[in-house]
Amino acid sequence: MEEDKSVLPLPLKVNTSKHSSNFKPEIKSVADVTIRFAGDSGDGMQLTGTQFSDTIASYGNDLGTLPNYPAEIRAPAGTLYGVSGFQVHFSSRDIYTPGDEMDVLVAMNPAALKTNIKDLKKGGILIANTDAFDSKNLRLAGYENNPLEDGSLQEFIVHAIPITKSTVEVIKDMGLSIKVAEKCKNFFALGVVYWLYSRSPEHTFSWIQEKFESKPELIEANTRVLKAGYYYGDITEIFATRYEVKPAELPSGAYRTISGNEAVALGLVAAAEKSGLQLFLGSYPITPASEILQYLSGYRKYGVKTFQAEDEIAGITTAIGASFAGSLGATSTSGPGMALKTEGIGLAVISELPLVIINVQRGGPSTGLPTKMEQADLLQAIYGRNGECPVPVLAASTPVDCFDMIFESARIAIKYMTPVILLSDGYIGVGSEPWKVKKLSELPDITAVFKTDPEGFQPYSRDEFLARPWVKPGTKGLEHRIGGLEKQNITGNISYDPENHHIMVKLRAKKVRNIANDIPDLDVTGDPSGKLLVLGWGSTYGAIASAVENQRAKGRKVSHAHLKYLHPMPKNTGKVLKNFKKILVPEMNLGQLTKLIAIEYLIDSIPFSKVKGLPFKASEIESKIEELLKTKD
Amino acid sequence: MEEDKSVLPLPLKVNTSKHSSNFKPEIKSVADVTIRFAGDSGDGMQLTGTQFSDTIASYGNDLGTLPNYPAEIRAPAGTLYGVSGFQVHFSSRDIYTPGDEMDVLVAMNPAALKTNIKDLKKGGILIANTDAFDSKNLRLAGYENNPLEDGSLQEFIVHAIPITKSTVEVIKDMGLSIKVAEKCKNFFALGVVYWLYSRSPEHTFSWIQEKFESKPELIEANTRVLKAGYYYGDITEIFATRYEVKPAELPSGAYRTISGNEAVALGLVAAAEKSGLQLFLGSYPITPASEILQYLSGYRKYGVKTFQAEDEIAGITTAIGASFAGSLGATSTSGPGMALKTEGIGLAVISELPLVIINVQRGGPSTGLPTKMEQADLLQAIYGRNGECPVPVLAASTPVDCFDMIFESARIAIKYMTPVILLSDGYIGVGSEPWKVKKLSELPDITAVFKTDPEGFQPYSRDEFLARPWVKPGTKGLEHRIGGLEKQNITGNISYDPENHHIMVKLRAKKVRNIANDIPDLDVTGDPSGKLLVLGWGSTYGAIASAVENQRAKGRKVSHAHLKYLHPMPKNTGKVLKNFKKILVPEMNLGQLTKLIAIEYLIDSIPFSKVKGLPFKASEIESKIEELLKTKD
Amino acid sequence: MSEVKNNNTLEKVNTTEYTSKDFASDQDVRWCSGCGDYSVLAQVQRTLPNLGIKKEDLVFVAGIGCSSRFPYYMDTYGYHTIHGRANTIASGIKVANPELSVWVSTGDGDCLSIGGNHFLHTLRRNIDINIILFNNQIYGLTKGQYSPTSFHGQISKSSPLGTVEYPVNPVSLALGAEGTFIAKSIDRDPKHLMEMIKRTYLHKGTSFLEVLQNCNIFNDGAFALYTDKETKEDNVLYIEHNKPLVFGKNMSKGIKLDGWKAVVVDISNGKYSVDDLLVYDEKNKELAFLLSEFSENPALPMPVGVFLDIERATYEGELEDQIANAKKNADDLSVDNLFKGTSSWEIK
Amino acid sequence: MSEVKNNNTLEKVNTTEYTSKDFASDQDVRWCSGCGDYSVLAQVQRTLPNLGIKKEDLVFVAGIGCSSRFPYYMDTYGYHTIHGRANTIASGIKVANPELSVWVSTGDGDCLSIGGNHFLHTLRRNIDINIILFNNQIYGLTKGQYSPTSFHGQISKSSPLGTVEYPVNPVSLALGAEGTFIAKSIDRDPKHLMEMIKRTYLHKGTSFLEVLQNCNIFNDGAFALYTDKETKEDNVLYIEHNKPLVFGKNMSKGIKLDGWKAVVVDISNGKYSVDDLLVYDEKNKELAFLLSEFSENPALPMPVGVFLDIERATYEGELEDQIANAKKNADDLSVDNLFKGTSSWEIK
Ligand SMILES: Cc1ncc(C[n+]2csc(CCOP(=O)(O)OP(=O)(O)O)c2C)c(N)n1
Ligand SMILES: Cc1ncc(C[n+]2csc(CCOP(=O)(O)OP(=O)(O)O)c2C)c(N)n1
Ligand code: SF4
Ligand code: SF4
Ligand SMILES: [Mg+2]
Ligand SMILES: [Mg+2]
Repeated sequence: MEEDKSVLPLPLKVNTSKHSSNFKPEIKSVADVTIRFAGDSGDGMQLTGTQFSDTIASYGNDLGTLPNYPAEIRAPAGTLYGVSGFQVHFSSRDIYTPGDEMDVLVAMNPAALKTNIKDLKKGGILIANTDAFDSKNLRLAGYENNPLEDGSLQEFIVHAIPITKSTVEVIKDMGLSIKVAEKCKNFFALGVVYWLYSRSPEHTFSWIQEKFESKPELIEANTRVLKAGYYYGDITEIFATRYEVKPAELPSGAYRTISGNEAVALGLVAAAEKSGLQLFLGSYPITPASEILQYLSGYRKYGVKTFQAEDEIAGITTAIGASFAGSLGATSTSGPGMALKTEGIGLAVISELPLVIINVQRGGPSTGLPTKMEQADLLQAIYGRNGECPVPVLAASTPVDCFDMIFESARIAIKYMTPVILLSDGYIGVGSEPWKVKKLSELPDITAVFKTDPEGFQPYSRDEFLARPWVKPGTKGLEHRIGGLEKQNITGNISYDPENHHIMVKLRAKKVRNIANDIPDLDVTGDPSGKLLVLGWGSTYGAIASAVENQRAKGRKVSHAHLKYLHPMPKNTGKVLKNFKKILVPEMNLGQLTKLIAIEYLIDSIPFSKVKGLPFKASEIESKIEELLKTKD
Repeated sequence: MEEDKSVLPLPLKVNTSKHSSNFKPEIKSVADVTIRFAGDSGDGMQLTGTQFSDTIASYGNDLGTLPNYPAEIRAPAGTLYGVSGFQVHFSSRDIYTPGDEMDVLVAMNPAALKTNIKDLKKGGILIANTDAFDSKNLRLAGYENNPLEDGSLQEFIVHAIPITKSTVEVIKDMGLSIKVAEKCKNFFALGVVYWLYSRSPEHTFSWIQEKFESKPELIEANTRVLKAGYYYGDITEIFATRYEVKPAELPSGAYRTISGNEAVALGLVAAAEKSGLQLFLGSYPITPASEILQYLSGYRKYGVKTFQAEDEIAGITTAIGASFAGSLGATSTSGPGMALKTEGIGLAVISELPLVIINVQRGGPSTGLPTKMEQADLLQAIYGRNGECPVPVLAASTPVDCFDMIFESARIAIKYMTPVILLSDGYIGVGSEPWKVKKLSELPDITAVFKTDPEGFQPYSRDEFLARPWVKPGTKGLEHRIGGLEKQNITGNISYDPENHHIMVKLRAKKVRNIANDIPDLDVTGDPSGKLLVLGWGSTYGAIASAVENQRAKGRKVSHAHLKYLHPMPKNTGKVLKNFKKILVPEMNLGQLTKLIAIEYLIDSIPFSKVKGLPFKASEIESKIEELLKTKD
Repeated sequence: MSEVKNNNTLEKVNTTEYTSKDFASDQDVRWCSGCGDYSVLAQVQRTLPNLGIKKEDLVFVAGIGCSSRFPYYMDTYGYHTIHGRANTIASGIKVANPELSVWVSTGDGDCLSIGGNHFLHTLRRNIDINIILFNNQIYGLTKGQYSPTSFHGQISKSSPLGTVEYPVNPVSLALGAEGTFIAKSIDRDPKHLMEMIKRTYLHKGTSFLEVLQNCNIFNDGAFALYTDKETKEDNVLYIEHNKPLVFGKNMSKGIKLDGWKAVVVDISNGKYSVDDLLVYDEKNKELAFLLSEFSENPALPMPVGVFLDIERATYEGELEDQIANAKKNADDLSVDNLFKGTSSWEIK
Repeated sequence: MSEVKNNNTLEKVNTTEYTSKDFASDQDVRWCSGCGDYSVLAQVQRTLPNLGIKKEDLVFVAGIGCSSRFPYYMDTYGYHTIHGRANTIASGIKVANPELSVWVSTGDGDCLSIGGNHFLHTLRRNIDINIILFNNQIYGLTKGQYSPTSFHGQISKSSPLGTVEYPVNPVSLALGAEGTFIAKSIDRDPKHLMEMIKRTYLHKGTSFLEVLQNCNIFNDGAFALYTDKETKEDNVLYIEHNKPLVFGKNMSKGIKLDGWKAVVVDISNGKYSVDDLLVYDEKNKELAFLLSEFSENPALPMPVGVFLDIERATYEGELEDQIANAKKNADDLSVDNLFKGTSSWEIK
């Protein structure tokens, strides 16, 4: 514990002498822990969760996170719908999900307890802020009696701590207002948990220093409170056990945590760097995609241009304009915004310009559940436009995968002169995991060729990939006109010729279909054939991977394949699928991938739908696997 | 011929004495004739064709028409892309199409000849306006030599007539400018054709009287020219044969010709009348759907409200507002406009309000081929929205069917409190056919129930059809709020509850699926089982029906089924399909219905695509049928 | 005309029948505590009982945004629609049923960014709806990106180095878009706000009321100059019809025209008097434009009040007239004859 | 500033190098004969050789409509996009590459109906593009429905009994939307039109030029009052910076301010002289608004010319500056470090 002092330049009121008391809780090593911080929207739970996961990550654990918050900015204090949660799963093994059931729940008030206790394991630890369990809050949460006192929580290990009081106490000499003082209470809770899991608060101390740079009193207050929480375990001796989660065995290198949205932003920068193009993002804010715009708007020094448009239509069409001008045009949005971009995508298709479209899916239909995750925009991405309007569709499966798949989307867009849709969702967009940081030099080059030679130039001539030439306006002698009316093959002139239209419709379709020759095969985890394949796409990856790993560990014959390319699909997909008797498709929609499988391969697969704004639990998929392996057919 | 005089109050310069000359061409009875009028965009070909078909229809022939014109308002005279055509097929039998090959081509200039001659039957009649075959026009059309003189048209019966000169000649004493005089030349051509097919120009005389009511000099000029054309056959004796097409055997009653767009307008009025609702159309002009807005804007006296919106988004959302207020809201558009309505449709779905959306499909993608037909918006209609967003989709198969299907769309929308999409297309929207006029009293009632009793009212309670109650604002005690966020089952309050979302997603899907219980079975023309079924939807009806009829007449075992309900499909669809070994699906897209068949029934059907902006010819489908019946498998 | 009740077909109720509580729905209000939206809600609920509209004839329509949650909190008919489309949906409702009293609550993003086009077309059509714009110069619900009314250079989540765009001035825009009633108020001035809400209602035709609204989470203090005790009197100019433009502590300052330029003069030191000041005329569009452009000049105070209130026929009124006339002038109203058209024929 | 070439980075070419023919593409022009669009095309092609822009640096962007076919006829870069979005696509092009000279040709439907929102946001952002609005007060391409500039009561395909909506005034709207350059001309006055095209180009920032354009097929004669020999002199007012507002046959009339009201006075009979007249000032926004509102008053002539030409930083200019400064002030431009972020850790 001594090292703590070195990072603490501030005087502390906490009596650190207790530090060397006789109390020595048992330290137990565990492989895998899931903790959820839950409280009011105003309680800073998202921040607390982020700090905890960053710290955990820096210890070399693998981890997965799941933020979960209401659509209101600040719902009224104490209400059930105002509860905000942040779940962190960390492990000494490779993990894929933010955890099914919790080992620890931190409940900052009764509403948080009420809405979250059902996910706490039997025998799990509940840390509750007793100060918040007053009659008003109990009533708002719909408790008749105080659950901390009425014996209803017997199956859990309950640590009732006066978190608010302790917080105020430790800084009462500082003269801060009660309101400001109480706002620090999440750091107390965080301190307790750091202690419990044998993690130093150092990372958070530095964060506090940086964050409140201009407000020294807040640095001091938050630091004191964090430290007080940290020592609470020592001082009060209420915890009989401390835990330790050994680092995971990860390949060596630099690591950081990253959310899917940040990964998309970085992946776009990477693609621009590797292709030598200027990046232009046209976008309109929308939850849960806004962060992509926000991250990129902070990258001016890398030459990134962001254009916060007046709406999603302007978002995509400014990006199309930028692509026409020779930039890498991109646009980011979510469900309702995707709907508005429909017409613009059609223009990009017929103009055959590169464009990257990111849809961070959320709950629908309509405004739906803005802050919740869903995978229900898959068929829209593939078929949701007027006319025969083919667009390659890719999907990211984890936060880290967002980096690779957006890079891949840009590669395809540029090489094939086509818009590409990347599907992410609120789960992986906002959730984060450790990333073994990529270096630019490790990434493949993307070749963007601009035509400069007027000799024989035709705007709609095609290369071996059926891509038409890209010309930067400003290039002498290559002046030409394109547009949204059907165009004559090769010349690009307007054409109403019936035969030409048929040719062009087929050409555009073929160009996209051919991309199947340029993408990796579909991999199978587990045996390449057998009774049951679990087929997924997108953010169900973690839950499926965990479930299949667990089931295989139990000796069950089940395999996993995950589609990252939805349109076109990898060439071996049909073959892979036909090697299994049954195909289970867990999706956060009503079975959209099963429909694509029917269309492409006439294969009957078994939809497993969960449309609840929450990700699958591995255990849910495991039960389904067990059920299917049991039934005869 | 004597009766002509009675309708002609105007002095005529045409020497009518020739009238009783000795020349008596043979009158030949034929069952079936196809004529195409083709000329410059400015030559009035659409008008000529409409006049001819109206006249033909009033004689009791069945008929089909196909207008075909460029996207420019008036392309420059003489150019190939400026050619405008209007094809009329009429018969003494029931017919389904505007005809495959032509018996007669009227070519007003070389460009019209060049672009249309390929569809003229061997031995067919070509009437050409020699005056337009000057060197400039020949060059514009890409003719090295004058085809009327170089012997290249030997396989046809060529009637080269100085139409322009004859026109100008007959009215030269009227003092009209040459430009105005020449503009009458289409009536000369029309007169010739009337004579050739033994049809009195009377109908057109009345039309001229009405149209030019305020311009007597134009009444006189056009009437004279029409008459001159009519007598040309008598006078010049260039036609050895006149033809007669006996009336078709149609059920008795009042008939008129009607285009699909007008039928949609009338069907909406009918639905409003039968449901007792006010009709509100929110729409933005777009080819080929604008006429629906235009017709309805002329129906003020029937209480119809039309709102020409600033864009398609305002078009649909004003209509949603009107539905919320208790009107029958409707919106009409085509491809690119449909793209823009995507988000609004989602709102209507989650708000569960009745709404009728008409998509008169045109060639895509993007702006595509605005004046050409296509069926490529089917998958968009069903899947093209964010989230799980189910909408019933219906399709009209003929101009007349537009009336019935829009009525049916309104019925479903009101009964199930849901938006409904009706797919029409440029072919049936603009094309026309005779309609046995419906009377309001013949139509079924549509029951629109407004909730008025506050007792136990819940905005999202459901009746036996899973429809929620419709409440007219202004009703005391039923004040309530709805919106685009997910809502709690029954109460309609905002809900982020995971279980509730899953329930609502499934409820909305089930409500639409259940409509299958409320629609007619899929009919089969021909044997109910066998080797080959031709399955169609929408405007391919005519071509498929003709083809199957012809093939069956030749003894081939082939049947036809036509889907008018695409989502959900009739309950017996799977059974019908499974009774056939092969299913051929002709579509004006790349096989969208075949995809739906795969999804719904895992049945492999054979796509037969034509994406040329032109309808199938019956003969094309016949060849395909023959090919399939020949192959062993 | 604007002093007359805007919809004669609305049955009047005894105004004592309702209290502000009658307009509060059973839903918890879910705004951040301290949010300016609360004040607008309270003033609307306080004003409505005095307007004589029956609860069931009221419809509140909104798009998406914090401010767009408004309809849920009103115990009237309400529709929380999609982002940017409140004005079109309200237009559809009003045109379908002109007897309803239709209100729109909208944000600077909802109304002026994604919904800007509908805003301008609603204004020129003069559909008799009442639009209340909650202008907090930020996107609240999506957590703090800049909006079209954010000042040039404003730092926000999506402009970490400051915006590079010039804001729209809602009053100027409404003037340019043929608005017939344009007013402005502040969340922190409940009395003025109530008065403006009333005037908004009384005008027949589209009424547009901009309310400066503090978002204390993402843009706190944006309007401090106009709401802080120390500064507000010198920085807010209350405009009233036919009254000279005076303002400042002790009403010691006024606005005078100097050729085309408006200047602030001191009327306390004898050099100028109230008689030298510009007298406001809410029927004068050019004058309204002059005042709306005060925001371009930091030396001038910010005007609030009714900028413009002029008469023009409403869209829905003319449409109803057109229908009534068409019916009256028609010699045939049979739908069967409509179906038959003008050139049918009989087959026996 | 506006007299200076607007893009210093554009390499000047010898203006004698080009003739108007150099700007004509090989495509047949597909407008109806007699259409006013021909004149605009001709004047643009005639003006360009004098502006010193290299052909390859020119981009013409359009939405959908008759007028939106314009780019096909220019032998420059061109993009015929989708209905209503010309201004956003042009914005994207210009922001991506400020070195290009970007032009938009658009119709009253394209720009003001479906595209109204983009129009207003482009203006306030002041992106340096040149917008030419072909205002024929009708939807040409879709064959004759009314447009947002159609006069109240106009009979058209979609308003057989006359429209019930009040038109938008493009100049007023542009003023309300913070436009920095606003001008108006007529298809039938080639000289004036050429001058306006030149001014449109010279202004740095969004330039908006409204051209009254006759659609002889669907709205023939809409502007006859301003183009017919007998009437035009008494009905068109040519406005020029720093010049008194005179017009009429023999320049015998003028515009005088009567308080807030503009009135027509006769300067030929000795009662008034040129010295009594209002002198135009194209830097004065309020004055511009006063003139744009002349259209509300049939007693006043229709002004054409440059209504407003003021300076304001452009969006793309500020963005470039922001990028340059960010680069300059950065102590680390390594993308690898960006990837690493601020809290990475090493695993050995
Ligand atoms: C089509 C669409 N685009 C974007 C969003 C995301 N969104 C919701 S509210 C909002 C802006 C909110 O700002 P404002 O209208 O000013 O309201 P405030 O929250 O500030 O009251 C945005 C961008 C959405 N819901 N739908
Ligand atoms: C999304 C969409 N909606 C509607 C149309 C149909 N449309 C094409 S041009 C046009 C209006 C043309 O009017 P305007 O812009 O005034 O141009 P003009 O033809 O008069 O020059 C319309 C409604 C379209 N192409 N796309
Ligand atoms: S985020 Fe701002 S505008 Fe939204 S509720 Fe909170 S304080 Fe109000
Ligand atoms: S329709 Fe009108 S605007 Fe269009 S090309 Fe013809 S004359 Fe010109
Ligand atoms: Mg706001
Ligand atoms: Mg126009």
